[in-house]
Amino acid sequence: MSHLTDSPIDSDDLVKRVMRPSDGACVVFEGVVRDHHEGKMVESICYDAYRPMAEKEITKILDDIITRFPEVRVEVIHRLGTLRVGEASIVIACSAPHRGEAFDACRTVIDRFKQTVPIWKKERGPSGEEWVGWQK
Amino acid sequence: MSHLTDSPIDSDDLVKRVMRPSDGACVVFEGVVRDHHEGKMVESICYDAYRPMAEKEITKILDDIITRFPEVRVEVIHRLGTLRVGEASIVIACSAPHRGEAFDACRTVIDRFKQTVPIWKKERGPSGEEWVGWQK
Amino acid sequence: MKVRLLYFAVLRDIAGKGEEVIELPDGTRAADVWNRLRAQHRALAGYERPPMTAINETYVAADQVLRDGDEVAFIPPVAGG
Amino acid sequence: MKVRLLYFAVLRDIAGKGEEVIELPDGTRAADVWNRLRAQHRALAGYERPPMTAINETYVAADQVLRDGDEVAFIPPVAGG
Repeated sequence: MSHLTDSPIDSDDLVKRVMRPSDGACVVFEGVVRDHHEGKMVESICYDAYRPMAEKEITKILDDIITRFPEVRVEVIHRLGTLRVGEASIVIACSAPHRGEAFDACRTVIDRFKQTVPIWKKERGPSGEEWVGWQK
Repeated sequence: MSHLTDSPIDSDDLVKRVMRPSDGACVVFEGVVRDHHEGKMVESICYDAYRPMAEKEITKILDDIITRFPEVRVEVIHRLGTLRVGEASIVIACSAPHRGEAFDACRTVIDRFKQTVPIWKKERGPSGEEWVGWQK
Repeated sequence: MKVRLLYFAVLRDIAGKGEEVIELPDGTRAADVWNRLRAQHRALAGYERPPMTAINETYVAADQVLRDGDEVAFIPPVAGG
Repeated sequence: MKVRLLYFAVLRDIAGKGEEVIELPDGTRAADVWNRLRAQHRALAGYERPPMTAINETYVAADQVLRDGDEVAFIPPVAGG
């Protein structure tokens, strides 16, 4: 299944896909477009990706999670295209028999995601638009 | 608003209630009835509470969270009555501008909840029923 | 004096009721009420140390002296979440 | 040899296109392609160090030697999530 989508993310569906009868905990992380970044107002964000490579890098992260947290089940979806303030860009769901590993796994996924997955964002606001992270 | 309910919990609604336009992250914890506990099969769990005191203890936890994580907004709902495997007994939603404090706050809420809030559960399964935590 | 005693969870099952009003001599402490329950219910006889105790919906120490009209609840190990 | 060069995000804006096929001498390294881009686009002139580099959808070191048919992408700082 693809980890990238051009449509709004259904986080309930993601939760349903990870939960097994043996799971007592589910931790969900939602990354959401917020109205400011480094002091500037943000109205929308356009996400771009190197799609096939992003899929591969996400799969690597999830494979590592399963190795490190064998009791966890995890799913992640990242949305691409233009998103407005309040819309979710990423949803990660981690279920496990106990909550500790669900929290740890979920946080590990988002931390690693932000380091290696080839996805970029262009912020748009009253002061123009800018690719985040690119030092001019 | 009450933090206790006798009906299924709508976690989407909880997320909507905590999210502000300035929030870039939302962490949701769902505690779910699982099919086993300490080696025994579980079919359902009946939750009982000292309702007015539970409300007070939950409010104390949430007040402490706001003091400790001033940027976080948090909501929590615990369900009472009989729940089957796979149903959520508690949902906690924490939003914040950045993810670190949303994760930390969410975990702190559930850890403290399990220590002080006067709620009890009776597990029911093929081998009978038992109040969890009561050493006979 | 009179206090209202609430029973929850395993204690409700053991007492066979959810609450009762009991008459107590002045100066009675929460732990004294617990010992009275142990004397009444064989299932509690072995529990010398009272569980967490709440008076008027607030946790208190077991040696807290009760006052007329107090609402007393012994809190079995909590298991919410 | 020929390689396919992909442009993403800020690099797509700067290059004005999403991809192109370029002809390169044997032995060309990824970093050489980056220097070629710096020579072509004033906006990149100041960036001596290449960004993270991917060949055939896998991160590689900048001194990796390219082979005919490779798909090369320079990866500006990622900002997903």
